[in-house]
Amino acid sequence: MSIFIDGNTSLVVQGITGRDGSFHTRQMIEYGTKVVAGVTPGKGGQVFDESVPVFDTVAEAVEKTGASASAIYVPAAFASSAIFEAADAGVDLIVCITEGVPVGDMMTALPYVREKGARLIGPNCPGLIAPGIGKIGILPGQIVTPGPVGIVSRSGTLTYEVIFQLTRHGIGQSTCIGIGGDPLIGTDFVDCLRAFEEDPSTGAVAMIGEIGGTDEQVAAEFVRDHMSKPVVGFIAGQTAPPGRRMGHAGAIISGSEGTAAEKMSAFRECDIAVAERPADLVGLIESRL
Amino acid sequence: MSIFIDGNTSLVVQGITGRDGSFHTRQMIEYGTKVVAGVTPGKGGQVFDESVPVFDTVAEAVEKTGASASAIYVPAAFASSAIFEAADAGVDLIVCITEGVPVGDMMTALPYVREKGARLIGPNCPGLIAPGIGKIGILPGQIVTPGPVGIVSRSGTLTYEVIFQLTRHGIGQSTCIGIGGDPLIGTDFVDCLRAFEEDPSTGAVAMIGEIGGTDEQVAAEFVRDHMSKPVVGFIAGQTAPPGRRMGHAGAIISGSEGTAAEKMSAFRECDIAVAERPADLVGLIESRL
Amino acid sequence: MNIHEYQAREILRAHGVPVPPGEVATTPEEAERIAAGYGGMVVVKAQVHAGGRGKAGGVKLADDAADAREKADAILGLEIKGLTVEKVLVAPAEDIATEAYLGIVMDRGSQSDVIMVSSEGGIDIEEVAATHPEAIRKLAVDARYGLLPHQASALAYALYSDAKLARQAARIISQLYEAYRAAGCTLAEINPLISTPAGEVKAIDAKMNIDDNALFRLPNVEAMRDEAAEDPAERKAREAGLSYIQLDGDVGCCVNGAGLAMATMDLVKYYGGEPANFLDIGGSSNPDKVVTAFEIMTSDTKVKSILFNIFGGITRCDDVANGIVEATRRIVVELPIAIRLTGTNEELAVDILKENGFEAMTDMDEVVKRAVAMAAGTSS
Amino acid sequence: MNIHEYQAREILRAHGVPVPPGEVATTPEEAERIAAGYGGMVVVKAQVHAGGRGKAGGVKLADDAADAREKADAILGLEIKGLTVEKVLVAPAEDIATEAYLGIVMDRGSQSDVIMVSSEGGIDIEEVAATHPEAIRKLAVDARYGLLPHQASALAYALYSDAKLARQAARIISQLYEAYRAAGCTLAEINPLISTPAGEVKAIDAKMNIDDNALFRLPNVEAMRDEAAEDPAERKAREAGLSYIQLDGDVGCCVNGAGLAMATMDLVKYYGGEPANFLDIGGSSNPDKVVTAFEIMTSDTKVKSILFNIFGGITRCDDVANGIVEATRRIVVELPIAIRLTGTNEELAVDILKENGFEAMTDMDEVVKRAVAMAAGTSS
Repeated sequence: MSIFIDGNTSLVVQGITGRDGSFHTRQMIEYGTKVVAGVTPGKGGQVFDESVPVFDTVAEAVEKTGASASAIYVPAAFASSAIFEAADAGVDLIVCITEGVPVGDMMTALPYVREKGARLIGPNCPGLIAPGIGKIGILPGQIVTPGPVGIVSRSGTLTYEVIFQLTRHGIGQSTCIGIGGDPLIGTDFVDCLRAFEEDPSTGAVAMIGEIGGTDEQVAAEFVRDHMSKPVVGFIAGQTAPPGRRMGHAGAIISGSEGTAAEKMSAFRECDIAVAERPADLVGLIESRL
Repeated sequence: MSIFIDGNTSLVVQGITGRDGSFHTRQMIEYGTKVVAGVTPGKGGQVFDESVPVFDTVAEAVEKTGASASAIYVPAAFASSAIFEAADAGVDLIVCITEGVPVGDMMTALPYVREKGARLIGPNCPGLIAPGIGKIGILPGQIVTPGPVGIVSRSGTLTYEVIFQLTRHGIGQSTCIGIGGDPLIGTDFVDCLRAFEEDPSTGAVAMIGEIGGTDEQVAAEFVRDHMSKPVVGFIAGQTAPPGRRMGHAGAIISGSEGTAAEKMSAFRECDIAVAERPADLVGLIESRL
Repeated sequence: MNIHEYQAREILRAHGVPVPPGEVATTPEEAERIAAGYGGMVVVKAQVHAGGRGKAGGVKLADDAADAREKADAILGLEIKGLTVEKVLVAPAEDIATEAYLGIVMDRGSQSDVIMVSSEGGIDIEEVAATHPEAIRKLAVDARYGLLPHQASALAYALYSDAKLARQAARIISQLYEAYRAAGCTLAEINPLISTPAGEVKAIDAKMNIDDNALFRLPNVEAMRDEAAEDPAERKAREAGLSYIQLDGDVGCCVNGAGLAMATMDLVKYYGGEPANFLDIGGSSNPDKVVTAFEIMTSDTKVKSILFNIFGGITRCDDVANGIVEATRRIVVELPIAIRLTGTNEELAVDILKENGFEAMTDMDEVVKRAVAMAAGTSS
Repeated sequence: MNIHEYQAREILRAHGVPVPPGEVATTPEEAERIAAGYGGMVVVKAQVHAGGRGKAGGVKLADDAADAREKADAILGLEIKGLTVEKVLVAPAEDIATEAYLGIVMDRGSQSDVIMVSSEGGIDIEEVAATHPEAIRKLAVDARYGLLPHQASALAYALYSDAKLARQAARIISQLYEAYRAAGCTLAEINPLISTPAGEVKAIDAKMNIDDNALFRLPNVEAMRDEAAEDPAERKAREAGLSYIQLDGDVGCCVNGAGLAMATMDLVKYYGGEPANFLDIGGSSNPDKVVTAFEIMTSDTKVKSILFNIFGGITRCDDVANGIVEATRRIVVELPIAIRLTGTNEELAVDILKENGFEAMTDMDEVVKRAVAMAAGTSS
């Protein structure tokens, strides 16, 4: 089992003929994801890799193929429009990989997605992978293995690092989700934690946060109040200076708000074991399974 | 009994210190309506007629007085803003008397009111009166009398004419509502018919339509499909030329759509007795009570 | 309010829509000069607030400047649906590969602005809607979000499968929507939207209707009002804050309230008469307005009797009666007048009118019958 | 991106906000000339991307032009929070009756832009928020509708009970929101917003932070970037598409991915070292980027060792290894380098590196310990 995707998820790829879109479409297909359609305006009628039909619009793709999810690999200037389009076309799940989306664009895209009843993951995220089932996004398939640990993270390669170390130690994952490093995102820690709590295949959760905002603090309270499963955590950015954007648009300490210390102490107060080093997560998880 | 208002309705008047607002506030109070507050930005702290406190904002008025409904008498340029403000302040019922509101303003005001869960009557309407109970708007109190007839109309003085004739013939009214003559309005015929159908004090309904749009045709189908109470109707504008706006912004035959003939035949097809003259409504109603 | 094609083209151009050049001429000589400037073939188009210009001979192709002069001469002064052509638009003839329809209309049913496109351009969209509605692709815009880029794109691909054309069309659709909103439109059409053999998409014809209620905040659009194209009596009424529409009958109707005014006209017809006009004087009893109402009705030479139908709700009938008396002291009205005042203080009002020699009634049907008889000459 | 006060004032002025005059000087002489032009008292304000200018002596009142020259001389060249003042704003001193705070900030929690007003102006809003939050009135704007007039009005009446002042403030609040949206801001502040004894409301100070991600479509705002105020190494990184922030330590860190880069810095600290920087080279193995990364890190004279931490997910480790080898052929790096590559094709990568004489590891903790030891000189 898994959260947000399963074996029936059928995917339309927005920007399928682009450099990133085409590369990752092949990776997703290779991993077993059902990629049923692609969209590139003006290339409707083409067939990608002799197997995936391409359409001018997502609406047409959904109508013709019944796609239930969308992955977005388009340039930042067009990303919010792609999100609007996917939501409008009626897919249930939208995964926006694109980095660099203006935050002002997301201000209207987020309520639109909500009104249409869709779930957005991202933007500026690696997407999600359910080991052995399928993946949407760019998480590398070769580092995961099926198992009981749910992983939710604001990061990309740091998540890979954690997954990789778990896999090396023989601890598999139920679903790994990167929720994205931007200040405004569609799916937050709490959304993922709630889903993991309800997912019978998940036995424990690793939550990987970073500086900026208060999402981790809110999530900690959720864990305390609503979760029966063990949760362990790590926060990146203990040495980050205030007021500087650390790569991710959302990774910034504003005034005194959003420090790693604050988040780590919120974790501890809510009985979330905190790893000092990414490598420590392995032991913390292992002892709680 | 009555629809939309009752003895507990407490009213805030937006534009209470204006020419129309002050006049009609006095009329409403005289008729027994509980006017608990007024709003004129910049005049907060004053007391209208030594009895009604004036506030700078509707939010403050509602907070301090618990007003449940609002009547709007402000110039057209500020009317949509007044509607937004009333909805934002949490009143249940908003009655916008103002004429001449740009239709583009209503395009966003209508969904806002819906999202806030309020009911808007108007704009460009005379409001409503529940004989013996209270009134919001400008309908003259002296022409109505309590009784079993619900009246719903797109017009102002034509409605008064019909009410006056009914009253003269000893036929009273449960509630009289003018829904407004604009193309985009908050409460339509169907909304009122549904409420009259559910209102135990209403025994029959007179529906007064006019040229333009298809609201009467939709209402006719509603009467056929969902109403047990008798409904009689009149349509103004049988002699109106196509393509001309007949006073009301909404009273215009576009192409071949919205003629009086079309509406009258829709009424007849749905078993709504149609009066040829306003005076005929009296007999039609009388025979159905 | 309607504006002319050349004005709508200006608005579109200001919003970035590719509109070919074109200038307005009021004389054949001017048309010749403009055509000479462009060289080659031109189109000469009547600028008049009426549909069906083409069928009425108001749109003509001219081979050269001299021909343009002749064509303009033929079109200027033409009567189209009762309106005289005072201006023509002279524009270079375009190479046309395809013609499409693009329009936006305020839709009452969906309470939204609806964009319509059809690859059958240059035709009457109402006809297409009636005969083969599947040829029209519609989109209701959610005003909270405005027209979203993917929506414009989907409409564009419904018109053109070629990406180069579709991208241009998507931009034009967004620009038209911006223009529509900015100019307070209730209708904006580009018909036809053409593509050229060179692969360019352009707006050839343009039509806009403006929401009268929005004009107070759009002085630039208000300035486009063509007063010469307006009926003088209707202009006078508008300027006085009255709502007046001239018809063909002989019973002048002066009523307070639009619904009651229409019902009064209908009742004139019901009793065998013909209403001369729609006239709503609103809730005011101001003698100035009553004077203007008299002036407007009496300036229509077809009018044989004047009918006042006033329902005194908030308005006091005695105030209106005094207004009428005062007005008739200021101007001489030769026509027979029948007046009905009902509602607040009606007895007082009837007394005032009778003292001043007017017919004064309290019943709507009675006063209409009386006015119809007066117009027919079957009554003193 | 931060812009200077004088630039934020320009943007506000373009959106109609009443901003008193003011000009920028880079020399005391220029400041004197500007002050002489205004006559009377002026304020001389450091233009620098740092808060707390006032406390640092960066804002001074001058009695006349000569005094302005002296004050500018004192401020120009001042170091405020590590930044040298290169420009001052010279503006006429205003008569102040009241001072208020007006700000808009992108709020992550409510996923909306939040407008804040406080009648306690001219102060640090974070301090007010911490000590007496009831003095701040907040409004979350629903971006679908934008800032509604009644909302601006309610905020304005929270600042001023006088209708004349409140009406001006409501307009300014709406204009600030428009400016905020149009300039892609994540923060915009007017602090203080003053009222004068004559009853005028004006923006005296202005601050704006711009969303870097929005700059691609805002060339006019991008043009306001003050490259002289930027750290040269950070500018070089930005221009190369790298994300780099200089710190005080001695272990240069080069990592792919922002989260992993922060975790690497943290691990350097954990093992007793001090990170010299944050540097995210992203997913690319392009030797050009690796060359630039080396150049940037080695230009920091505090750096004593260089640490590469690369997780090969989609990126192939052998590609990155080749990139490093290629880069070190192009430039000479004198410092000790520790490299860790894990993930896709890591064995291949380790072989490539070792063949070329590099320390090559596969474990994150090990490589960090090694780099810390190298910097401390406790390792060869």
